Amino acid sequence: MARLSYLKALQRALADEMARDESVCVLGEDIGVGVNNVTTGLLAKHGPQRVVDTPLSEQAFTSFATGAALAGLRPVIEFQIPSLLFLVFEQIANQAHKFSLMTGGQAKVPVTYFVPGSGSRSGWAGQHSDHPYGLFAHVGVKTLVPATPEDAYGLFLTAIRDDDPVVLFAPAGSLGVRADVDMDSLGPVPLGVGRVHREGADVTVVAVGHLVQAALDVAEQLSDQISVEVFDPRTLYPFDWAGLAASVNKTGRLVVVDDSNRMCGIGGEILAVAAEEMRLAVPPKRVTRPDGAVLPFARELDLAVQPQRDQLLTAVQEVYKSSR
Amino acid sequence: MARLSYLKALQRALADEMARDESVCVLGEDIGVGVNNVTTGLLAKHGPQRVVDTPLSEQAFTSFATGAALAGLRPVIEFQIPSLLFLVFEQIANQAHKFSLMTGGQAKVPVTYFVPGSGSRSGWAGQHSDHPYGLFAHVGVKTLVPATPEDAYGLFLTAIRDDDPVVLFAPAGSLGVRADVDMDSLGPVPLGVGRVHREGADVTVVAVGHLVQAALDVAEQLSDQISVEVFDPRTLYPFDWAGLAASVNKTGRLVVVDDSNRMCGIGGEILAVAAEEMRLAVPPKRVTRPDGAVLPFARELDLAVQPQRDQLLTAVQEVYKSSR
Amino acid sequence: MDEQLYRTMRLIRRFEERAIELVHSGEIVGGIHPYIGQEAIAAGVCAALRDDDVITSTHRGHGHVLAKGSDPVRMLAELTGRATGLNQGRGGSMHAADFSKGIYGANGIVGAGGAIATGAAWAAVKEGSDRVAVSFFGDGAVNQGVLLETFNLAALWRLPVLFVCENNGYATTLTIEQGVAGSITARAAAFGMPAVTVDGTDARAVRDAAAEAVALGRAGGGPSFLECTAYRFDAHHTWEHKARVRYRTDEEVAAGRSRDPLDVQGARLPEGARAVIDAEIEAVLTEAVAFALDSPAPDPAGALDHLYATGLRGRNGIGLFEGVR
Amino acid sequence: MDEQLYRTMRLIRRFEERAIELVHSGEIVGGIHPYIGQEAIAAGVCAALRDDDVITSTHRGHGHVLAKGSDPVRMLAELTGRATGLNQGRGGSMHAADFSKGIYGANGIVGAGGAIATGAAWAAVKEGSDRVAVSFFGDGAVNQGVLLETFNLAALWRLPVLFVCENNGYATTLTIEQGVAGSITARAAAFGMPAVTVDGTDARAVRDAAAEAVALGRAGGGPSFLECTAYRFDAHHTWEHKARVRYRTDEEVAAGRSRDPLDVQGARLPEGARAVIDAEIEAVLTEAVAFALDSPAPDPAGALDHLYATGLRGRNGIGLFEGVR
Ligand SMILES: Cc1ncc(C[n+]2csc(CCOP(=O)(O)OP(=O)(O)O)c2C)c(N)n1
Ligand SMILES: Cc1ncc(C[n+]2csc(CCOP(=O)(O)OP(=O)(O)O)c2C)c(N)n1
Ligand SMILES: [Mg+2]
Ligand SMILES: [Mg+2]
Repeated sequence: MARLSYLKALQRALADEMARDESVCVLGEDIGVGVNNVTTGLLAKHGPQRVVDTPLSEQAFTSFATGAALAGLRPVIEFQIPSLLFLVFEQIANQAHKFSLMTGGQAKVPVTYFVPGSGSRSGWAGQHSDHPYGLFAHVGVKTLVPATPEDAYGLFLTAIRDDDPVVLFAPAGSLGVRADVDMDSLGPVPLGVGRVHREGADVTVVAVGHLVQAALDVAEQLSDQISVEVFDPRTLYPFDWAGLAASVNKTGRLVVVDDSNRMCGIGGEILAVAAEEMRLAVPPKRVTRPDGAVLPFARELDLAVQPQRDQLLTAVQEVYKSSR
Repeated sequence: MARLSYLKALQRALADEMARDESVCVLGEDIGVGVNNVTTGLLAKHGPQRVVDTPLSEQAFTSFATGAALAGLRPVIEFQIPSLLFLVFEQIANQAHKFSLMTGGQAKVPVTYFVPGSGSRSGWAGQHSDHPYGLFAHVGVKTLVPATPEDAYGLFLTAIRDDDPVVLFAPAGSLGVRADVDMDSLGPVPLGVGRVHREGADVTVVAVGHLVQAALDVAEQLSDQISVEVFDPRTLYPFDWAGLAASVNKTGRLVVVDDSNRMCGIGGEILAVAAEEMRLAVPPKRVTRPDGAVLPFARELDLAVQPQRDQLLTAVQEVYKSSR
Repeated sequence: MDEQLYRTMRLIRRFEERAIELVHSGEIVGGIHPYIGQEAIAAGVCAALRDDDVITSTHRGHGHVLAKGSDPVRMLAELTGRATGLNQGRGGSMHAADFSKGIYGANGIVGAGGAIATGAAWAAVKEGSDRVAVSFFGDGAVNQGVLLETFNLAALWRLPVLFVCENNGYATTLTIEQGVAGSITARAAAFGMPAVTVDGTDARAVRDAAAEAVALGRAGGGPSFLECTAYRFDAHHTWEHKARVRYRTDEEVAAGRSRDPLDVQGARLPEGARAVIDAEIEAVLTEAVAFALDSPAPDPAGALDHLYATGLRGRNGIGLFEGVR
Repeated sequence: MDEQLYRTMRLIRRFEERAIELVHSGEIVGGIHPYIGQEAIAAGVCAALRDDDVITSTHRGHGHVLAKGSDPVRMLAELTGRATGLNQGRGGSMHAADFSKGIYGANGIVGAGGAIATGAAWAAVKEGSDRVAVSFFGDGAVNQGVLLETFNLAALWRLPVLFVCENNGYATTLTIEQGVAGSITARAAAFGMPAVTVDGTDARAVRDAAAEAVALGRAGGGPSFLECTAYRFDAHHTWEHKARVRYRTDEEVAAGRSRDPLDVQGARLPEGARAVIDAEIEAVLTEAVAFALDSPAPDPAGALDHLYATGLRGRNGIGLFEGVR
């Protein structure tokens, strides 16, 4: 067993895939120097033909990667800021995502887009603190949000090996997470398979990304009163509906905690499917960012807009107590 | 009473606002000639300083409008294709939307973005047939989808007069809708106030945009067996949750029909809120586009991907029959 | 070579004319953007290419797809939305693609193909091949950010890509004067790539200029830019055939049409050769139309086939789960 | 004028130095992008502007905001996230704005300010005023599509906007050679606007060039482009103070720092004047720091105040409905 950090896991996954598969290359801003500590050492090892420092032309290099993928490569793109994905939304949702169907299956676009440090990095304010995973799930781009070092490693590997475009969000709040890991057991994690981090009988808490740790804390804190099951979907699209159903049909109670905007977010989707298809004993709840949230700069305000542990705790208690 | 088409209503709203308020101006592609029949006649009337034919530079002219709005104007932008909104997602979601909060209320950005002919226009295939209203609702940009000529007029007026950025989708399937309208009664329609098009006691059907007509047809078809209430939210964000609750708490049964992708769409949000806050007697349902849908070209395929009347009819029947 | 150029142009011209008939008869749904008047550009550029070179095309893409060697029969089946089409009826006019011929697709978004072609050119270089990529686009596209960004990437990394701007004087109804400050070639030149303008109604001139640029690219000399001037004879899109939109005077259209690229090239053929080629092409298109109309429509049950290359299936519109675990 | 230029530069320099101290002491959360070394650009350009002219700025925006006349006291309160800040603590370093001085904000997205400034310039023209707008950006921004598109709009519509590119040789760690094919000024010139390069460490030279461009704009002569060369003395962002990222040699940094724009301008002042100004500035900043640190943090209850100019309130994160009907 070795101590592995989430950030190191990402670094290692990319390094391993580049060593394993010649067709994998990585593009992005300041990746040669490796300012985000994911691409560290890759330039020296693989040279500028496979580790490409790009100008600030996100749209062009995103579709450039599409073209390279159509021609047989497996590009990985690092985006420095989550909102840069807004800038390339056309290139991902309208081009890369649509090639396969529109060409009647002639083409595939195996590109991985990843954001090391999504969500709030305190003090980065309104334009650098979004968590836009729901947007990609909505348009149908495979959307991954690993919460642990093992899953960061495994899902990054899977993303790179996948023949479709995949977006991977590595929440800022997860980068520092460490775990004792059996290095030999690291390997690809399948898409659409969630993970129960803690079993419980009373309430299912679905937590996304860095909020998995918060959910585990809350579960622990409540353990003498309420038996909380913590379900981590790991991939938001495709989503492990069967896995969720197994949990919710057992507990009958559901709370989702999700660090994205409330309206049309993943939290809403989860509640909707539970309402449609699962045996809910009482009304479910979700703890999210507010509708239309923009993160204000000042620390107190920034925190006030993100889902809080005490809100989750209260929601779990309320759902537990409520009855129809 | 006069016969008013939806398209004419949009045209009239824009013409009326431009005549009423000097600060309103309109930008877009081919709007001088008026290829989409909304800006018809405006260039001749107001000249090229207020009716601006733009080069194909959507990103620049969208933020150009932001700058003009910050300086006191009220620009309206016509987008020829729904997916052009993907191209300017950064400019709307990350710039225009965030100015007010980030500046601590110093600034406002009264820009209206509108798409005449959103959704499928049969035969326009994968990149021209999206219905991305859920994306804007998620980020918190005011999102309007009028279903009738009166609402097209009234909501367009409201959008232009609103001090925040507003996106208005005019579904391709609605442009030809006509209604007998008392012209004098035309006026602004408030945001966040839905409309019950048909009262009913058994099942609430929430229909978005052009699907309101489909829902009314289905309601009529089922009228001897099931009393269907047809609720049209008119504005997706802000959403009339109170109005919806009044309907659902009465019927206890809910079906949503929504021409956008299932995952993290407005349909999911509506079901989620109903599950959280309303008195649902039985599990709700939604009829939507599939997850990650890309509209294929061939007519049969294009239709197969859009929500169908018979699917809605079946869903209403199932919800009516089901019990816990 | 002159005959081959003419043959390609004639194929495009008659393909377009037959396609327009099929639009009017309702067999092609959604209409098309006719390429008539610009045939010398596709024909000339593609004459300088090999089968394994890559192109990206536009909303006005039929000419490029045909000139690059796609089967007109399967192409017409695509436009009519048949299962036998190039894209199995999934793409239609605006997304016709043929990867077996290096055709990375028409594209519904103006300016979108440039970066895709440039990425493909990069892949070719990494592979050690001397393949090149060509991106076709209109004069409207030179105002599109992603394309301008792409000029920089291509020049910076000296990639074997040829940017072909078909300047037909209009972006839908917007004139060049209304749309383009400075000049089109200056935009490319600003990034340090050779940029020239040729008469896009003269297929030979286009071919020669393209051949030079392609040779430069194959030799590792980096990207080039070619502006080809021409006049669009027909509507921006066939909806204009019904709608009354006026943005060009009758005189202007007549003048534009008076220099027909097919006549320019046709005049270079030996006596009688033109008629022979015309007859050949006529036969091809008669077959194409018959094949298309005889072909089956795709099965709606497969409406979302190929949505994911991996075969992933999401939920359908009424919520059935398929394939997820 | 020389004294005023120096005063502005000194204010920026000392503001930045104090701000860096506050980053290190944890009073400024999230760090800053220091402007040190580039002061002559903001000072020179803004010296050519009036209060009612508009500017848009960047992630490295403190210099512009101060030079355009914002109160350093409220600016520092903004950086420290106080309710008394320019933006009531909602914006911070990367979004500091002061509409009362025509400052349409720093911006977290590279290249985003250009189109905003150009739209403001258009509004000024429509209003019949002779106000101009200036957009500041870095050398990295000239590869950003939206900015290149904007050059076209500004030139096409002959709008009174001045594009100021601060070429400090790097976009974070990317050198100009790695990032820019062709030249920076050629990009602007391609759209038909005057484009010149000046020494951005010489405030007078910058002011003179800016004044000319501004006069042209006020007179209806359209946009201009000014490339100002300078060297960034400090880190791209203060995280570099802790992280070990090496992309510039010590020699290069030393050489860059050896031409200090404050010394260049300081040398132009009469004997003793520099010390007097320095003392003045010191007092201002002492006050600013004290004011900022004494100011209250914003009330978390108002975290989403101003989310909508209309006062609309959506639901909060636990689902309470506020204000909708
Ligand atoms: C980015 C983008 N903007 C707008 C449109 C709508 N549109 C389709 S074709 C066209 C005009 C294109 O003009 P040009 O590039 O000159 O090509 P041409 O049609 O003349 O061949 C427009 C505005 C689009 N498809 N994509
Ligand atoms: C569109 C965009 N891409 C990337 C970033 C991340 N980023 C912030 S500053 C910066 C470098 C900017 O370089 P330059 O424009 O030269 O300005 P400088 O930092 O040198 O002042 C980068 C890559 C961003 N904020 N916006
Ligand atoms: Mg054109
Ligand atoms: Mg720089």
